[in-house]
Amino acid sequence: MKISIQINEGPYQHQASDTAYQFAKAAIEKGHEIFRVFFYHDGVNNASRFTLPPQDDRNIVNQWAELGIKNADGEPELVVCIAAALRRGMLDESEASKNGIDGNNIHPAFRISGLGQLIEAGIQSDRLVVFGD
Amino acid sequence: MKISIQINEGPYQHQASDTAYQFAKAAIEKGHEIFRVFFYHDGVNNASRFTLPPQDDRNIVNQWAELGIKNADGEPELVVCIAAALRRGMLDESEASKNGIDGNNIHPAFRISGLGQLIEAGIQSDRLVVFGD
Amino acid sequence: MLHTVNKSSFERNSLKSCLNIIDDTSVILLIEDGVISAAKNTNAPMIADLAAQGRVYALQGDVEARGISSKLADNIKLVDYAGFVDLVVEHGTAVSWV
Amino acid sequence: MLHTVNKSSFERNSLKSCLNIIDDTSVILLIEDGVISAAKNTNAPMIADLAAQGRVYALQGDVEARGISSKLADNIKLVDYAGFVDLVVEHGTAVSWV
Amino acid sequence: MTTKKFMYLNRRSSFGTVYAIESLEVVLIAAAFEQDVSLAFIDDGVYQIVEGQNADGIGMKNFSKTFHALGDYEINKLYVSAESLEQRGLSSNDLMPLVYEDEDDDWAEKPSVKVVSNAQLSKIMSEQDVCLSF
Amino acid sequence: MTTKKFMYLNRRSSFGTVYAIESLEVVLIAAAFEQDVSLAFIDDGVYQIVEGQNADGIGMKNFSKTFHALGDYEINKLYVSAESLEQRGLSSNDLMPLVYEDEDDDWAEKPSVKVVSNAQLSKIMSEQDVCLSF
Repeated sequence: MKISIQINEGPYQHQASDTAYQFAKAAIEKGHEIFRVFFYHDGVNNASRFTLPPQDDRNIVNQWAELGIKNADGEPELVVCIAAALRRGMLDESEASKNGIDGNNIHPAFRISGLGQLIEAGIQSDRLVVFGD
Repeated sequence: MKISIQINEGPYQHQASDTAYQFAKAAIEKGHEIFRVFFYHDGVNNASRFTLPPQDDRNIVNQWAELGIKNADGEPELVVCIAAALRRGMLDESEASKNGIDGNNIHPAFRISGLGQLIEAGIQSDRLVVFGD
Repeated sequence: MLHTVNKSSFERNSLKSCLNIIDDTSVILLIEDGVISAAKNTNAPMIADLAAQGRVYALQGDVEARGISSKLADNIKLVDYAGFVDLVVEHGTAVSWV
Repeated sequence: MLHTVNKSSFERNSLKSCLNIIDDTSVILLIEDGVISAAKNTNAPMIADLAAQGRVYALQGDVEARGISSKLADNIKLVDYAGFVDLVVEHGTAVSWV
Repeated sequence: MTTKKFMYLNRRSSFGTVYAIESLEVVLIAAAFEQDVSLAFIDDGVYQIVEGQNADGIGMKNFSKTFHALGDYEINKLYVSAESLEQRGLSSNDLMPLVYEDEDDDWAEKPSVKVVSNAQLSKIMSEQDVCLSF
Repeated sequence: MTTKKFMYLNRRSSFGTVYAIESLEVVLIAAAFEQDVSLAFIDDGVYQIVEGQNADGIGMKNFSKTFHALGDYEINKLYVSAESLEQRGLSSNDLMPLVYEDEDDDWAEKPSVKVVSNAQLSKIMSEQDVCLSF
């Protein structure tokens, strides 16, 4: 089955991203396709390549990156909502340079895009599961 | 009076930072001293200089920065918990270079420090008020 | 003491928990979604006695933002942010039921 | 449908809201702090009937993390993450009471 | 394009968290996809469409007027839980008068908001293909 | 240095949010400041010190054992709401056997956890100078 996921919360503060990751991993192991993971609200903070958790703790961003969720064209399907991201200081190279910010922090396994990608995930997938606070 | 503030949540997702800001502003206007604002948990995300809210919305990071809360030595007293910050990808120049990350995102009106600064704020201040989810 | 409650008593248990612990001299300030508990509704009895004693405050900006200015329960005292600061100064230790 | 509830019924109203709306054929999966409602406690009656019908699941990892494995209420079915995926596949539209 | 039934589940008030405004942003985008869209307001979510919200005093953006735009995008199924309203001492008179023009009825102006029982909401929810929770 | 009475108010369980572990991190740091430290466990906060937590299945770090270190830092006032325990079908036997060595009593090992009524908690709370909520 094609399954998509919406994540409303950032890493560490709430269990939402952890649960969603375990769910996604289990779905892939069972042979399902994760069509898209859409990071919305504080969920956009899961895409930060700056995170440095303690050595003895999980690295939530890397866990997501290592799942390697991509589409047929090889594009990442870990999608970060652009409006929510800009509001919270999550920038890719293009948004940073467009806005004159001298840095960017989106992990390359994620991509920034619009809210339409969430609706599209709902249309294209057999199931959409929301994780939040 | 000397008043300190602890903020447990990031900008935009919860009202905590907005309320804390309005409270701090009112306290200063009434002649009180804001001894320190300690940003803990997701509160560390209030310190991102990358945030780009929509034109018609408030810029929470800049609002805090403009309050200009500093100590007698001119150091910022908007203090970001280092452990919580690293976990969530909030880095200053020093932490970034120490950890081999090619960028940093802490606004210069804030500084990173340890949890002892929260305890110290509790000791040194007449009041400590917590804002959270 | 000053107890602040920032969530609706319909959504969370924080007001109830605060009321379980609050002593006879402390006051409550409802802020953010906590002001929903200041409206005339089925949860209003929770704070009616305290309010009658003049010990329940609500943040005016939050009340107006939620469109409940005309529906406040009896004896709720409205304060602005400056009034919030005064409550913190006057009532000693502040306890946040976040 | 599959309804997921991720918060304790002592802290929030989400389980109660879910129970107000759930239809006769849907099932509930308790996850994260939602599993607290799967323990034998004063809130257990809320889901006792549904559980007796075999319609209440709880995520095993979350149950173990909260130290309540030996205190589960009757008729709660434990699933792992693979079981969570199966529930999503089998029960159609998923509704999260976040 | 496939047409699916999307429900947007709103259970929180307007300003305490960002969910209300960011939910509305999704709904506005959703309009472009020509799907069947319903909004459900349950629990404190009913406060999102209460008339007379004024955010001046808290320094936040008042987005509640944006709900009036939904009718223009043919989003006209806003279901409000009667039980949630009642618990909160509210009635349909306290809600914003949101309307749409019905193209099947000579563009007559009709109310978008329907106050329904939890039992009715249950039935409406069970007909959905996708439920987005905020 | 001034000595003040600090209370750490814990109302959430261990893993659903980060508050529990990050609260414990503050408490450990606080030990170095030689203040009077109390911890209150109310509502679902009581689950933080329940015996037998096992986080292997959720991929998170199990920090509950760290509570055993508190005694070594002379943090030995852990107040647990009796009403909160009872509502949750728990008793003091379900809690971790946290202890400290009492230097005023020939280093005798004593329990750090005290189950108290809400009325007693109210009194303890009213004696505090600072209350940090998590």
